[in-house]
Amino acid sequence: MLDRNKCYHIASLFISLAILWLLLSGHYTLLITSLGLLSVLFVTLISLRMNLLPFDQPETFFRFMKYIPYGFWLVLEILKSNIDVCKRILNPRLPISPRWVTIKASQNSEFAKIVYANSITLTPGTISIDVEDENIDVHALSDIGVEGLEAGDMDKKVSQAEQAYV
Amino acid sequence: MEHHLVLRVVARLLIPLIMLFALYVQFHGDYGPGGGFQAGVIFAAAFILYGIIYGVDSLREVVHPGVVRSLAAFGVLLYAGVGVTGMLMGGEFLNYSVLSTDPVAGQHLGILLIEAGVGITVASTMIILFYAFARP
Amino acid sequence: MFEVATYLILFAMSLALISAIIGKTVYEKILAVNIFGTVTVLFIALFGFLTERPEFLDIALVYALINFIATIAILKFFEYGDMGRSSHINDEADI
Amino acid sequence: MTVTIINIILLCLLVIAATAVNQQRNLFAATMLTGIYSLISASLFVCLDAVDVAFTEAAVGAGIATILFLGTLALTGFEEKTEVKISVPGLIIVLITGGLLMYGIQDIPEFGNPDTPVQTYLAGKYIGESATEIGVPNLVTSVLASYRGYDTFGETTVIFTAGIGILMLLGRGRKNKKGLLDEDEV
Amino acid sequence: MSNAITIISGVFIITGALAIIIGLIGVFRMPDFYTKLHAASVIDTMGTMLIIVGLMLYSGFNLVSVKLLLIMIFILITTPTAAHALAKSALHGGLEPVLNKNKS
Repeated sequence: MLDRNKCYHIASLFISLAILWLLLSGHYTLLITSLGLLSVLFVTLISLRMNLLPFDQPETFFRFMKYIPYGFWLVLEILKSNIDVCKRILNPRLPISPRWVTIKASQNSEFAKIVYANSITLTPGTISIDVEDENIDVHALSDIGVEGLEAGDMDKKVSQAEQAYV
Repeated sequence: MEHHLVLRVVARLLIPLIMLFALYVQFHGDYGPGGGFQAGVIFAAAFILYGIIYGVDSLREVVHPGVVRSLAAFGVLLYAGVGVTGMLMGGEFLNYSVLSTDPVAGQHLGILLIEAGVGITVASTMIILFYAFARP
Repeated sequence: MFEVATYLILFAMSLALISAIIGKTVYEKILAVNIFGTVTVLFIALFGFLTERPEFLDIALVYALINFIATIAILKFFEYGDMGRSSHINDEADI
Repeated sequence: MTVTIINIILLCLLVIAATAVNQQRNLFAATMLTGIYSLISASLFVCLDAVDVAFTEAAVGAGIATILFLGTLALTGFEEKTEVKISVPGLIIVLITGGLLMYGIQDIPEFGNPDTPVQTYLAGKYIGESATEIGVPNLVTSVLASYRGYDTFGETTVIFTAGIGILMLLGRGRKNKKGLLDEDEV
Repeated sequence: MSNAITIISGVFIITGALAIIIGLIGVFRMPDFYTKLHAASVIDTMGTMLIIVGLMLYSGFNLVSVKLLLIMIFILITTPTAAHALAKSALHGGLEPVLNKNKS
């Protein structure tokens, strides 16, 4: 009834929630910790009932972990484009040239595609507007943002993170 | 919202977190800000997010409206029940000191139970309101 | 230092309020509310440190999680005219 | 000092937001400005050290209240229909009431004054004995749940009653598009 | 040592607050809704990250800074999602973007 993949998903959710509880709580008495265990169990059950776990995805334990190195790279990228956008805002001539492009997303899983789309939005200067099968419509503030996206660095990094094996 | 792929995936991530956070608020009302009322509202917010993104019909499949109504009544009953238990054990209505041999432990137990009652009632009432307002 | 930052953030809050009031389309107003939410989260976090009571952070956490729901509700409502529409009724292609 | 200035600025923002809500003809925009109003008032409660109230405002004002307003708009309409006219007797009554309230403010004790009846009558007992009697670190919880348990019981019942009222008004007997009764006819 | 950390965190926090104000100036200056979204994302990323990292440096390594980190992660997850949904909904609602108005 429960195959290996489902067990992985459920256990992954349970452990992540338990870690979150321990980080939030700060009171490690017997009563509070056991109530926490009950809460985590309850939330896991409701999540199962709501069908929130992506069972169709052949994913593994802690799929977030794979994206942590990518996260650090993304932060640098965000800072760079932030400085660019801030300069444009503060320039009295307001040198913007809004553009509309469609770019390819080479990721396989839904989750990785969402990570890519949200990274695009998170980087100031580009906003993903529509995510369809393999294309992401992007509104860009300037040509620099478009060039950065079309070079495909971010796409490659997300794909690498997706394929990484932890 | 069904064709919002991004929203669906992010909601899938956030809903368990919001529910867990609500329960954290529920049980840590003794130590910091929070308590049954706030926890109930946050817990209901998770369900409402689910209802908004996946549709009310899907939410009905998760929690039947009848169950929610019974739970709303159950919360008040739990609160009153704690009070009446205190009466049966020789104290006044809602005096928790008699619930246990040690008055302080009794108070703690009583507060925990009535906060749970408040939380259940508030969460269920908010979900009832959502069912009533969101037309199928 | 916290004082200066708090005053700057209060100034930002007033700017966000003005942009919410003068915003022409509904979307601009929603954007302003979103900005206001983020700024409020930061204000509460900063204020906790200003008065040296960081337990205020729970409130900031609630806002960081809950503010999103209101935005989504407004958008759904604006697109469909109600909040409860589900995939059984309209046959949108599910991606 | 800093906190006082912050309080004053937040109160000014609150007044501006409230006036803007009042001026909006589009009820959608008014709903959004109400969201901002609740965000400001939560910040204000944080500044006044009323952390539990701020928490409630954060949870209710930001999420649920907006959704309930929207639900109401779905049942009524997006535009305010009645024309706003200034009625002279109403204005006079408002001015008199406001003047009386301002007169009454003179008798209110200073903010944070420890000698007021509220502070000297029961608060001292609660603050002094809560730690030994109840053993809960958060004083608000011990007052709310134990010393004033009756009040909270009443509040819970009020919320329950409100839910029942909404159900009786809106929840029953609505038919969906296919003409079938909803599942919640149980 | 701790003094240096206080100064560094102060620089972070004040830069973050300035970034928020720059973002809001951008919101006022940008010509249409979609370009305003770009300015708003400066607030959500740079402002949030700098202020929270500054506060984390100030508070040191304890549960408080874990909570700050959680706040940052939640903001960084929810705000781009909200911005994306907002842009998509505006596009479907028929709000046309202004393209290539003044070439740089």
